[in-house]
Amino acid sequence: MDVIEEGIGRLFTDPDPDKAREFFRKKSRELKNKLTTVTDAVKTLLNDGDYFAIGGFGANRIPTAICHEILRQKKKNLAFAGHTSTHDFQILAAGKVFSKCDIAYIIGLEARGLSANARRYMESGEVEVTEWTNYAMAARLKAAAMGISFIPIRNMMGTDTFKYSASKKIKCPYTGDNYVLAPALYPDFAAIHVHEADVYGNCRIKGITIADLELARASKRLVITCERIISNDQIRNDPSLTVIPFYLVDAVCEVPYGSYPGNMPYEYFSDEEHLREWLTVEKDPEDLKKFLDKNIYGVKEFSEYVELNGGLKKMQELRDKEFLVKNKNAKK
Amino acid sequence: MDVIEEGIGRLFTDPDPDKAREFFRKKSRELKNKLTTVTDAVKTLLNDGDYFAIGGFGANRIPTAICHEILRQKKKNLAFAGHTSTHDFQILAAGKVFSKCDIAYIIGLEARGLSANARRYMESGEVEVTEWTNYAMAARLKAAAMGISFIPIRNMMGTDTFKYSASKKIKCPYTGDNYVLAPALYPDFAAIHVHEADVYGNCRIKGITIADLELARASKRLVITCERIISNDQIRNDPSLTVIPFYLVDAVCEVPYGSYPGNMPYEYFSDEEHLREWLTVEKDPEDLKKFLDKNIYGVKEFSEYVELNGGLKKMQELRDKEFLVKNKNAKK
Amino acid sequence: MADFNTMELMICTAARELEDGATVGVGTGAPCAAAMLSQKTTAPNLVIFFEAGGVAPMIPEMPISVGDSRTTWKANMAAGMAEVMETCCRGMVDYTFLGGAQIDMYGNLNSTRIGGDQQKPKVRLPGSGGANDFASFCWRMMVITAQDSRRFVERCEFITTPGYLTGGESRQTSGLPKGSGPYKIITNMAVMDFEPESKRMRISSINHGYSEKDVRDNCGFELLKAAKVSETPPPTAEALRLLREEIDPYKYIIGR
Amino acid sequence: MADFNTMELMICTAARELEDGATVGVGTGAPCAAAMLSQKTTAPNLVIFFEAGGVAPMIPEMPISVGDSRTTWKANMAAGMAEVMETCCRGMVDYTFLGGAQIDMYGNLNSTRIGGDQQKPKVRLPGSGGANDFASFCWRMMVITAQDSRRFVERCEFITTPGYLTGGESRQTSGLPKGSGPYKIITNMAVMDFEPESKRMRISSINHGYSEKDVRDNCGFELLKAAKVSETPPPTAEALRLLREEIDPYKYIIGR
Repeated sequence: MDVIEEGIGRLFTDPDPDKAREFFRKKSRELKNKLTTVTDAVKTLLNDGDYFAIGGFGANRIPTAICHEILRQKKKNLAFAGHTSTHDFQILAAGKVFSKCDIAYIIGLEARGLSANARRYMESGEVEVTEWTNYAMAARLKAAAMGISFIPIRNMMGTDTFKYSASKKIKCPYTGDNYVLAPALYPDFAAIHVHEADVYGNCRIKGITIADLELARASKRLVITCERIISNDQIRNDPSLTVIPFYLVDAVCEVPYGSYPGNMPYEYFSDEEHLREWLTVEKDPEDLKKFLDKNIYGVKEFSEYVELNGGLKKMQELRDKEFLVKNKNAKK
Repeated sequence: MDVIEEGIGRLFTDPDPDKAREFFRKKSRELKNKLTTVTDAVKTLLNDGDYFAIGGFGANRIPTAICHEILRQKKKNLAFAGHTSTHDFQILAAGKVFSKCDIAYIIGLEARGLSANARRYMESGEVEVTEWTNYAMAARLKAAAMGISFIPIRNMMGTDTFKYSASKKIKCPYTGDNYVLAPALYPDFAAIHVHEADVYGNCRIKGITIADLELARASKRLVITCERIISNDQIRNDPSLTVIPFYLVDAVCEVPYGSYPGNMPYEYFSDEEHLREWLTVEKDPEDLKKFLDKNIYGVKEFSEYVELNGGLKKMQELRDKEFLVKNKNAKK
Repeated sequence: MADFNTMELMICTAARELEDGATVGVGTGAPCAAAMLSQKTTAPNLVIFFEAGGVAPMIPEMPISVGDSRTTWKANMAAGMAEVMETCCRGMVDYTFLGGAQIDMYGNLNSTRIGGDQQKPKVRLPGSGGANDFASFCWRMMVITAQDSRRFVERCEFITTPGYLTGGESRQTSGLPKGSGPYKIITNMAVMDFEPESKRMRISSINHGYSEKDVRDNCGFELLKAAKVSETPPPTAEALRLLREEIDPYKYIIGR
Repeated sequence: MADFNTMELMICTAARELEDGATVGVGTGAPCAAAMLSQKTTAPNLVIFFEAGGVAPMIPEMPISVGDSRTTWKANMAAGMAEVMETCCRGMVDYTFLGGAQIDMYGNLNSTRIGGDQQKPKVRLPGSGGANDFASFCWRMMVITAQDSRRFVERCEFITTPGYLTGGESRQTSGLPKGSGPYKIITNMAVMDFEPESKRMRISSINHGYSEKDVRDNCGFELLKAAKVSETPPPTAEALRLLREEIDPYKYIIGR
């Protein structure tokens, strides 16, 4: 297979499916209770130097508790999938937990503006980067989920995004046209927040799934945080709703409001005030330090963080906002 | 991209995504009422010589009414995707509507035995064939659904299935390992039976989806038959349940019991007596002719076929069977 | 001149480019506002796709994120990123609206970095996100951006997202889907399109109150000019009302 | 000798090969019956995958099709074909059980055609279905088939499904996933496995009531022999009861 052109970026993970198969061969397939705490899940499943990814879309359906815990446990030299990452990236950059990064979208919080601290970190030279696009990263996870080493895609061609990626360009033997090959990405660790899971790890998600179904399948170790635990009977009563099956999952943690301050579709909207506070304190490293000490390093677990920022009263407001209770344009 | 080895089978469709894109560019994306009859859908959307595919899994969630109508309209020289096909294949072979066939699984009805007539047809030399596997066919549809010309797969290697396929073998530029490339399959026409659809074509399916989600996306023209029409409001109230979106769909037909004599999960079980009758009459071409005249050629529309074979009373029995009303081993 | 700001002007101009029954992939901000306005005016059957998975929603208010709940409010489907991008790649999505820190004469965009080098940039920007994807797969790419010679540059420091690459046939021969490419560039001063052979940017219409000289003075490369350059119609009062009252009442976008 | 038929014997023998907590991809018929029996005896946590999409159901009675409702009865997930096959391809599925019209000394299977040629076969068979897929992707492939020299042939007329291909390292060098391949061949007379170097089939244990000569007389190629050949344990009374009363009360499979 002749390579016409290839990116100069580094590939941070091995795309070889036979090596992944050796791992998956030994992974438990048992239907067993995997309920644990966020602290223990991060302690036992994420190692310094691992390649990891975070589910959701930046500030939507993200496993915030896991991100905070990664900071508290001072994990280091991680490689991160900067894919549809916004607030999660902001948290992780604040802890400087990663030193390598695949980039599709980083440092921004979409319409909210840019994270000053994440930007400083990415301009410091401390993080080695390889460029991709959102779909290229989704395709890389998809290749891994399919158990193959690459997937052909039709983007990135002709751009510097390709040049600084670790992809290769070849000609299709059927049509003679050029394709970029997205190499499979098998993260060592991933965390995904879902609406409902049983203790075995069977998961349900409402609303968009982003790249999480691919991510769950591609990852060697997977932690699920969920708004609510449901019974395995409920799962079995409607197996069509299971989007992540139990055998992919290593740990299940019940974390109500677990996407806060992000949006959880059909549950609560994002806390825009608190996210603005993040963006504001980041302008001054000292302010950020105090903020992190208060909100992350100084708390034991995620529920304290929720309490610190308004607790159940705030959560009710965010639920009202999610359901557009006060929006006159929304047809109910 | 060096081809190490390639199959000698013929590729019945063009895998070029740019040609498919030209078609899809002109396809309507409008949210408009697409309700029509099975007769009109087959008349206007399926042309002699087309490549077509049937959703479901042989005798499970199949659009039986469409298969019958294809016979009644005496379509000819079609090319067929013999993928997870059993009772649908049996019907279509009885009408000799296709003269080319991609084969993954044909002529059998799984544990029920083989179709004598379909076997005769496939041994007659009248049908040109290319070999594949179930997953290879699913991968071909997946490639088309992704808008690319091929997907790498790790099966078929070293076998005659590969030799008589139209796939090519190459080396992965990342790992140096061999892969078979499954060429994209863009059917001209497909029919899929679902539980619920709105008049625009937004569809819901309960239970397994087999390769239908890929098929719906890969196909140029798509007819949906459904057990029940539901309102667009219902669709919009839970968009997570939409698995086939409206813009893929050209026609929607409400056909209650539309998978009969096949199984429709959560609705009715297969009619094993009637399927046995099919297998029995096929042993003698004269018996088969009479049977087809009575059940297909002699009826105007699908509901007559259901009436001929027991009508609502039979349907109720099959519903009872589906829900294991009389099975003592099934935990309710 | 009527009473509207630069952002309002650009959004109203962009909204007119979408025809009824078309499909469009949009990002947050001006692109989404333009699509919403188009739906409420000339293109009620416009089908909107969000890269995170929202398909054909009834957007009740400006989304803050392309993945937030507003993008699936009363949607026809809530899917995933691959679903949306692959629908684009199959050729089912007609338009996309993008932005960027830099744009060159072939419509290439930079949203990755300015200054420094790859491993230590002077100014790091977010990167492609879904921009390279949408621009590669959708038939017609449009850009909404302010006319400014620091944005309209001779050469992007980093090509994040493909326009016509180096012009001529280069986009197609690179392997990007045939027939796709930049279509319109919408600024506060003008609307630009692309000369069919060279694929270089050219002035197509100039906004009321601006001259050709204004446009050229605020562009860092030589612009070609269409055979006929018209005046871009100004926003209608109704479009402005919809934009201000229904689409962006909190001025997330039009207050910038 | 206890009172059981050939099919019952093979199913009971096969069921013992699956360990608790393992995953298995099964087809209809004997493979499914074996997996169900295994679940009710030695491997209650056996996870069963059906190629059409059913994952880890509580199978209430013999499915007639690998895609019928029985395959998702109280299942943990109802997915699709790609989901199941890709789970196998990722290395998450330990075993598969298959059948075939012909099998050779390397465990290659024919279920495509016998006689004639490709475009006009004398006897057309169904083709691969998911057999080639499961045999390529799952770690250990097992076959349940009657011992008969018309089935155990020197050379399959058509290799539908890969075993060890031409033996030795040929399976791995072909590109099939490393470390996967045929594991046990279960017949009414014996259990065969494969010699580690040559990858040729060899007698591993002989069923009660049969001799090595019986096995060889009913095999069309030369069988190797393991260093120690044991006697295959006969079905237990409890296994037979479960098979007859709970798994296949209508004798769809065991009545053949």
